Amino acid sequence: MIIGIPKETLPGEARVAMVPEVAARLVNKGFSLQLESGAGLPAGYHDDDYVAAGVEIVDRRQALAAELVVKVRKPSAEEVGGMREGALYVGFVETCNESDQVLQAMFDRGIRPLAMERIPRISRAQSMDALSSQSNIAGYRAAIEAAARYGRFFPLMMTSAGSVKPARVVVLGAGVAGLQAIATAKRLGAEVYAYDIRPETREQIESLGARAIDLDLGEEGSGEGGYARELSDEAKARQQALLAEELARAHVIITTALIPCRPAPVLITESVVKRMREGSVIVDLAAANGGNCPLTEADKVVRKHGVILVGHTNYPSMMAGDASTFYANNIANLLGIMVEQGESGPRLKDLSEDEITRAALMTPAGDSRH
Amino acid sequence: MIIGIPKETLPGEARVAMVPEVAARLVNKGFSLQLESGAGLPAGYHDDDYVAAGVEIVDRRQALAAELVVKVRKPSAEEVGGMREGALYVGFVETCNESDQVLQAMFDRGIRPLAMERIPRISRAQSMDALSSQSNIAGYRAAIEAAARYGRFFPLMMTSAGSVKPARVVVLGAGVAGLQAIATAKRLGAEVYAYDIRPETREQIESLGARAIDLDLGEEGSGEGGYARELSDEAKARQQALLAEELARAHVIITTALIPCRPAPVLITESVVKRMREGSVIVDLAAANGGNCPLTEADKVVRKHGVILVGHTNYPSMMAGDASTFYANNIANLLGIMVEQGESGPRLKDLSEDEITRAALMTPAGDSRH
Amino acid sequence: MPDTLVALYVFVLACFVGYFVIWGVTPSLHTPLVALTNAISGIVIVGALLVTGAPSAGAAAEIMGFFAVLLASINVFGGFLVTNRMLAMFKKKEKK
Amino acid sequence: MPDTLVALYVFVLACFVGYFVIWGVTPSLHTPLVALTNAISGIVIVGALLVTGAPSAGAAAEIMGFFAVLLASINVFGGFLVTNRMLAMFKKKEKK
Amino acid sequence: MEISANTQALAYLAAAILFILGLKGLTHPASARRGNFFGMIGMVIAILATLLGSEVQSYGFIIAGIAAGAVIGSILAARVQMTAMPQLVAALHSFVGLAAVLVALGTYLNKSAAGLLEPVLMGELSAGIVIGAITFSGSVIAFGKLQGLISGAPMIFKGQHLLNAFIAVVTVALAVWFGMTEQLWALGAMTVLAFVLGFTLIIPIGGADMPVIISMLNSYSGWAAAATGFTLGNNLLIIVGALVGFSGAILSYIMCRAMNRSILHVVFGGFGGESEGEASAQAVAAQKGVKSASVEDAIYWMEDANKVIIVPGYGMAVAQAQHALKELMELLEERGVEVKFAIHPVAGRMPGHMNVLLAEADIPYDHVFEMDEINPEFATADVALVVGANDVTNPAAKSDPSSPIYGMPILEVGKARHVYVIKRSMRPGYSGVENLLYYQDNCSLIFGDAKEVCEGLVTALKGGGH
Amino acid sequence: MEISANTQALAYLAAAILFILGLKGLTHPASARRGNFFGMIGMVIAILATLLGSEVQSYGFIIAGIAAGAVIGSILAARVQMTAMPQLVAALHSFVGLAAVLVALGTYLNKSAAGLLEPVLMGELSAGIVIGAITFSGSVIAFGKLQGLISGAPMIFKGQHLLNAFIAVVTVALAVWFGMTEQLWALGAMTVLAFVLGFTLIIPIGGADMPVIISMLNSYSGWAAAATGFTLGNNLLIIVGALVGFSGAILSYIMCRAMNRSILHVVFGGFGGESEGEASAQAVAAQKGVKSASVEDAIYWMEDANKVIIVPGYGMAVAQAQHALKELMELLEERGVEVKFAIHPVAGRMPGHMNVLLAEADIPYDHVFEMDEINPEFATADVALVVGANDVTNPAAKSDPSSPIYGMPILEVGKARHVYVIKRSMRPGYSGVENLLYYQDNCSLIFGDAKEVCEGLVTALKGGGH
Ligand SMILES: NC(=O)c1ccc[n+]([C@@H]2O[C@H](COP(=O)([O-])OP(=O)(O)OC[C@H]3O[C@@H](n4cnc5c(N)ncnc54)[C@H](OP(=O)(O)O)[C@@H]3O)[C@@H](O)[C@H]2O)c1
Ligand SMILES: NC(=O)c1ccc[n+]([C@@H]2O[C@H](COP(=O)([O-])OP(=O)(O)OC[C@H]3O[C@@H](n4cnc5c(N)ncnc54)[C@H](OP(=O)(O)O)[C@@H]3O)[C@@H](O)[C@H]2O)c1
Ligand SMILES: NC(=O)c1ccc[n+]([C@@H]2O[C@H](COP(=O)([O-])OP(=O)(O)OC[C@H]3O[C@@H](n4cnc5c(N)ncnc54)[C@H](O)[C@@H]3O)[C@@H](O)[C@H]2O)c1
Ligand SMILES: NC(=O)c1ccc[n+]([C@@H]2O[C@H](COP(=O)([O-])OP(=O)(O)OC[C@H]3O[C@@H](n4cnc5c(N)ncnc54)[C@H](O)[C@@H]3O)[C@@H](O)[C@H]2O)c1
Repeated sequence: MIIGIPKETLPGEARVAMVPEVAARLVNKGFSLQLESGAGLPAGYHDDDYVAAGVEIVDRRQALAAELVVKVRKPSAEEVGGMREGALYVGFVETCNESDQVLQAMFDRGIRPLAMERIPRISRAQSMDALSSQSNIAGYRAAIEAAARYGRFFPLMMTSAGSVKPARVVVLGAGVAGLQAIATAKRLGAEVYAYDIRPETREQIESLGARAIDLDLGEEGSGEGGYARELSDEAKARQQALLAEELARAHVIITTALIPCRPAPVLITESVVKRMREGSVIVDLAAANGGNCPLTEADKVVRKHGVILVGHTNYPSMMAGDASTFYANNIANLLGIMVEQGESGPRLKDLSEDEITRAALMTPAGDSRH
Repeated sequence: MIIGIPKETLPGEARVAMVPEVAARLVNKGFSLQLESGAGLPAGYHDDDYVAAGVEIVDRRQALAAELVVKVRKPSAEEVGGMREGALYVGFVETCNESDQVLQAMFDRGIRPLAMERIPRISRAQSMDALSSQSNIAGYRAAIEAAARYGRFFPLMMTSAGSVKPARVVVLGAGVAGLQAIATAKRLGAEVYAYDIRPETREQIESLGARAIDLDLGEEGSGEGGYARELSDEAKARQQALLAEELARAHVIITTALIPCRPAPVLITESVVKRMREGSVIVDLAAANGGNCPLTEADKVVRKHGVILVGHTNYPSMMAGDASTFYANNIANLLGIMVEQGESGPRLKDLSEDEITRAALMTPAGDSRH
Repeated sequence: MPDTLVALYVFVLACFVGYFVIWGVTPSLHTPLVALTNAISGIVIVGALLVTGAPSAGAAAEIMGFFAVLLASINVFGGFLVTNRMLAMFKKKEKK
Repeated sequence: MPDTLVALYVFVLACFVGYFVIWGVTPSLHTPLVALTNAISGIVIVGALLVTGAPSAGAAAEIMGFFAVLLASINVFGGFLVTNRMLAMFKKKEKK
Repeated sequence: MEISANTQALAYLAAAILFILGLKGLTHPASARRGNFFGMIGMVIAILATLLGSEVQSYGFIIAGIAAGAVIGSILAARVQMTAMPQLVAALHSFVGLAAVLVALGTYLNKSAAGLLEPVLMGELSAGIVIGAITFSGSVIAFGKLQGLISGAPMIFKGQHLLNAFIAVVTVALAVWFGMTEQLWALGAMTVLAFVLGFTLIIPIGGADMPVIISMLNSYSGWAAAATGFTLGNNLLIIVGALVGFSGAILSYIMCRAMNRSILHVVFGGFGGESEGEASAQAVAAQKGVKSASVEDAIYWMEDANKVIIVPGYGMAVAQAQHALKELMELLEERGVEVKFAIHPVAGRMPGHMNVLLAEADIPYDHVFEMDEINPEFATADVALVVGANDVTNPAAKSDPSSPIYGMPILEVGKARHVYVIKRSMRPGYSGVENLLYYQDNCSLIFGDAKEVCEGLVTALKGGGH
Repeated sequence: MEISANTQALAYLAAAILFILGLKGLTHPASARRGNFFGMIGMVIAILATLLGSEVQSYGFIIAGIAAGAVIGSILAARVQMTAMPQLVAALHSFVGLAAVLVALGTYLNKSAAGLLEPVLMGELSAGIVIGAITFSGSVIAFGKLQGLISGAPMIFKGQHLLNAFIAVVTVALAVWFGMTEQLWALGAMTVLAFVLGFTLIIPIGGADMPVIISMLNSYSGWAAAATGFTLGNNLLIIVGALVGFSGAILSYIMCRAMNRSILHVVFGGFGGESEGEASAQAVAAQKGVKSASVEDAIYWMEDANKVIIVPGYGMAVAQAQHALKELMELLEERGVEVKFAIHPVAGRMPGHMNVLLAEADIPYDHVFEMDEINPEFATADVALVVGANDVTNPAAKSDPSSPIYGMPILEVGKARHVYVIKRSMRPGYSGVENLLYYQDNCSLIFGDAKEVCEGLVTALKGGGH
């Protein structure tokens, strides 16, 4: 089976869907890999390294024309056009909208998209869960970004030239990214507080040595599949008000509160930003979905009311080396359950048999979620 | 006594020599402070805050014309021109050359410069030692910078999407900045190695949980006053060769090896840089003095042979808030031993009486050091 | 002192010794301790010997004594050997 | 058993008791322990009483006995009271 | 050769000292075998001194008895399987009890033949008989339960305590009557009743509680020996009896404390059937057939192990036990134990959760291994110490296709020689699935907060006799 | 009222039990006072039982003696300053020793008057006299040294061991001679020589080693009592003597071990003067007049303190003791102790050195205080625990203008009620200046690696009797 790995075309995207180390494993299992020349460069992987791993370096056209195309980001219309009819696409599809044009184009050409973001959150699928693996990176990176943007120390420091208080870091949303951000800020010596709407996160926050912020919202925030659910308007308002006090005292806020396929909840209002100390930093991981702070501008770092708002939307790309490795591992693990060994190498199984591939496979008829 | 605080004019300099909190203490002691309007802004301190602390906001001319002018960076010729004859200047003088033009201009006008970098390294003077206080910040910041530039994780991470090895960070020079860089990188979870020419640093490196690299150079590196001394050419070559192995395996190198008023020793040769892994980072704190790596370019971040070389020369300015506080504290502590209470407020003492001020005061006849 | 009083003295002191010595036993050896004390409690064999071997012992006493000796000596032999086996099994890696 | 043998039994057992009980004393109480054992060793007063009060005691023995009683009783009273003072001083803050 | 009474007394003293030293030897594993050896020598001295003394004149029965006993005892000891040890101990106890009864009766016969009966002696005799008889029949029941001859389930009946109390009162009354009247029937009735009492005391107790009972019977057998000593005016028997008596009593107390039970219930029997408000973790475990262990058990195997693999999980994070684990690691390494940490990719609640915490505690990276690296090593590990991890060690992931975690690779801790799992309760982990590991033979659970238990391990490792 | 010998024996037994329980009470501070009380009751019972027994017939001297003793003893106990306690104890020991000698002599007189002398008795008598006499004169010397009447310096002379051995041999020879011949002069000479031996044994020993000696003499006084017991055939004396004898011996052993010295040197005297290869830290400290302390001493004051301030320095970093300190903090807080960390701005070797490490160990920020905040609090702290800090606590910075650190603000740890400093040696810190703090009365040094000592503190805090 031939797997094509085209170069990512989205501006600023430095990841690549396959790294030499993982490629070598797949080649060993009998897959043929065709990588677009230079696809790995932004992530620090040279064509030579791939060749050494047994990957064939091809041009863009050929890479797209494989039986199975793996990518990181949503394919462009052009890319879909370049794919062969009936091919399999594995990667993020990045749409909540089943009438999405690109998706329709795929369906029209009989291309079956396996959406990485639809991998169910069951134990067995953890090693294929690219959302988690990339969120993890985003969380780490967000904390580093915050430390780099913040014009003061994160840790407490008592020196002969005076003492500085530790930075007060508040992390909103304690999912995968949030927990990693907590851990990283904690490591740097900040005083870390965290808040999540799901009550079970309290113990998890404390298991990282940070303090959990408790708010009484009057309703539960746990949704299905490990995701949070959207709150009622009343509860939203309550949350904003109660959080305001905590946030105004923060020096660094890292927000990760996302609800899949919904605009990000507003957790930091402008009035809170105004009350924050000059030079404070807000890293908004939800920037792509409108931001947990309405002042955030996607893909920009702006300074408003003296507060630095970081709106990067692609943190994993900032750590493209490790992010690509994680992603490639996820893909390889997914491939592991998609194929069986035939006489002439691996052969695709019926994708509707396994609950994981069944869930990830998008079909024109629309799918069950939402 | 009137103290003038002009705004820093050097491009990129965000610090200010006085912060509101410290100013309030000085005002309490009877000093009159005159700050150039907006001087604190880049560091995040508003004129209002100063006013609240009892500081008078003045224009540039007036700030420069005070009896005592405190600054961070070396004064420009224009600034010297604006100072009153016989005034006292307190701040970095940033010259190793007694025939420096600006210095001469000061001497010509009878302005007495107290050079902050000449504060002796004795216990009593530690609270006035701005070199240390700013180095400390540089060390912390260098590690953060390295983490932000490095396209991978610092910590070891074992996840369901694969494991990443911890970054191998080597710190060269374990002075104030080096130790803080070690501590910060260690906190982030990197595997930290450090090397210094002074043997007593070994224990200090280990006291931070890092590992010391031992090289047998055949000569001692401890100089006087806590500073290192320059090595013989032979020993330098030996050092480079022995270090090369360690450095080539490093993913991040932070170099802080400085010898006052000498070009920075070359510790990382181009051939070592070539051998380093794609995407590795070198943060060269000695960039201003030519760099511990000859490829470093001062004030720039460049990528050579796949390695990112960070040549910032003003790390404290990146943390102008805390850096200014430390500096202002150093200044205030120095003022503390320079004045005595007279009837009409504080009065200058004979600066040659105290060993600290005697050492810091630069005189036209040339001074004893070097 | 009359013998009974002496016995009382000895008993009281032995109780203290027992109390202290047993509290000192490291918990991981509690199982062998049961086995060892079991073996030691075979000391009733001394009583059995005295009964059986007494010059005045009648046939009934001798028979009883015989069984007592038998039982006690099973206990003594079995107990010590089992303790030994246990401790041998509990002997772990050779110390370097 | 002859008295000396009884004494030996008692002595040996008492030695074990002493050994164990003293090892159990918490180190922070070692100083009071010295004081307390000092007081207890005033038990020679019993010997002194027996010597002094013996019907057969001659004048010399009585005088000696008197001094022995005196010294031992200083020890007894001084020892216990001092121990008490020490322990009282060592009594620290009231537990909440 | 015959020895004087004084020499015999000295020999007895020496034997007593050896017994004490023998028990003291058990303060530390290193000296334990020497302790056993001391015990043997003591016994040899005691027997020789008795045989050589003037009281023993005829040797026929004695030699026959000893010889037969030696053969039977040795065979029993050599043949018994380690798992059948509790039964053997119970059986041996019963022998001591019966021997004590026989000795007392024999003494009675001898003394009454010599006309030396007197009230104190008869009191002592009665005590010996009663305690011995209870020990005997109680041990027989315990043996039966352990061996499976009698149902191990607790057998409780109404009025059981009343019945026991009644029998006990009557027995004592008979003893007093016998002391006053020297009537043989009273002696006989008392003996029989004491046997019955042993039976009614132990029969209600469930098999799970047998260890406490064994140790309690051990204590009884000691007191029986002491009583015999009083009867015979033999100080050695008194001393040894007291030692054994205290040993059993203290052990029972310790066991009860560990199981949060009142010692009184044991002494008066039938405590096994009483329901206790909230079932303790141990109780739930016992009910499920899962072994619980103490800190000391784990230390016992860890301190001299060649290799210990520590498996941290979410529970370690919740308890923040990483610092204690670091110390444990250092202490074990000081003793030459190789210590490794095994990290499952999804241990904890976020990727790299364990790494962050182990790094915080400054556990060197070269001690930390990922699943694929470490899995082959479990088979060579003496101990796998699972600290608050659950799902990631659950063999159901491999063996049970219906399990929600089926298909997840796991850390194969079950392959280690001994597995100790630290957790607070029998509650499942994140996935809500019961962990089949806990039912393995080589696995025991140490219940408690991970940090507290780990600190306990550290303290235990540091401790140990003087 | 007169009691029978049996009743008396029972009373003695009760007294012995009370003494044992009394000592056992000291296993825990909570039961210590009760222990002392048991001891008192035991003594009262013993005395009453003796007085009421048939042996005591005349009461005049006895009542006078007891009354006078009671008055003197009570006054002494009430008046003595706590700092003079060692002297008092030494004095009291000498009384016991002398009393034992007098009792033995008196017994000799009584028995010889009654014609009851026999070799075993005379042997026992001689033992009582010799041990008593050594105890007496040794204690007198110890008292003199402690009180400053005799120079506290070790007085060593050539051939001292030879002389001691010679005196000892002659004493024993005289005792044997006396036992064989009943000659009074031998008894007298033996007594005198024993007094001399006590003198020559103790006089060479320096004042710093007196605590060991006191405890050794305590042991001697116990053996003297036991010997008296043998003489009088009094089991109570034997039991108590053995208890006291072991107490002193074990304490001496513990002290020697803590100071890394051989117990043999103590028993044979003069060890204080022997130079030992490299002088231990304790020895150097003692020479300089600096007190060294044990982990237990520090724990004693810390465990029930209201406030403990911990002062970390570079040594904590070198030893990486931060994790152990965290645990110590937690344990103390569990006991209701307020724990604060005091950070000097230049502690360590880089700015914020301590902060990094304390944060690593997860010590909450609100427990960490900078110098200016915490300095006023030392006066209200029960214990300041200085962990590997030196220069930053040196009062010379304030008081000695010639010192290179003069003018540096310091942490005013000296104001705490008790100061314990953990370091490895008497070497100075970074600045090379001797620390005057160590010479303060309330300051003691605990020598050792900071991590090991802190772990020791943790273990000690967790420990404590059953
Ligand atoms: N790593 C990730 O990214 C991630 C994210 C989400 C979910 N998960 C899931 O989380 C699970 C991780 O497995 P795991 O083995 O680490 O954890 P686990 O299966 O959740 O088990 C943790 C165990 O620790 C015990 N525990 C909790 N607090 C404790 C304390 N204070 N002291 C002692 N024990 C304590 C609990 O038992 P008691 O209550 O009886 O004490 C529990 O059984 C997997 O099922 C994984 O799929 C992982
Ligand atoms: N903070 C800074 O930026 C900086 C920079 C340079 C210099 N300094 C200077 O460093 C000094 C700092 O004061 P400090 O009190 O923290 O340190 P210090 O005065 O240097 O004293 C440290 C003490 O720790 C003990 N020690 C070392 N290793 C130990 C171990 N493993 N276990 C137990 N004790 C150990 C040493 O005594 P033993 O050898 O007897 O054990 C030593 O006396 C000041 O003089 C300061 O001026 C500070
Ligand atoms: N297989 C598995 O077991 C598996 C795999 C991955 C993730 N998970 C779990 O799923 C959960 C969610 O993970 P995620 O990081 O992908 O979630 P996410 O990125 O969808 O959301 C981030 C976090 O924001 C929180 N949030 C949403 N709205 C909020 C609001 N209004 N205020 C505050 N917080 C709000 C959510 O609760 C969540 O914790 C985590 O608990 C994770 O452990 C489980
Ligand atoms: N008052 C005080 O006690 C006081 C105050 C400040 C600093 N100090 C001490 O002074 C020392 C130097 O401090 P600094 O940071 O200002 O020094 P620095 O900035 O001058 O030099 C940085 C480090 O580089 C090292 N170095 C120089 N040449 C090297 C080479 N060829 N190879 C490797 N390493 C080389 C030096 O030894 C030094 O450790 C430190 O030990 C510091 O603790 C003492």
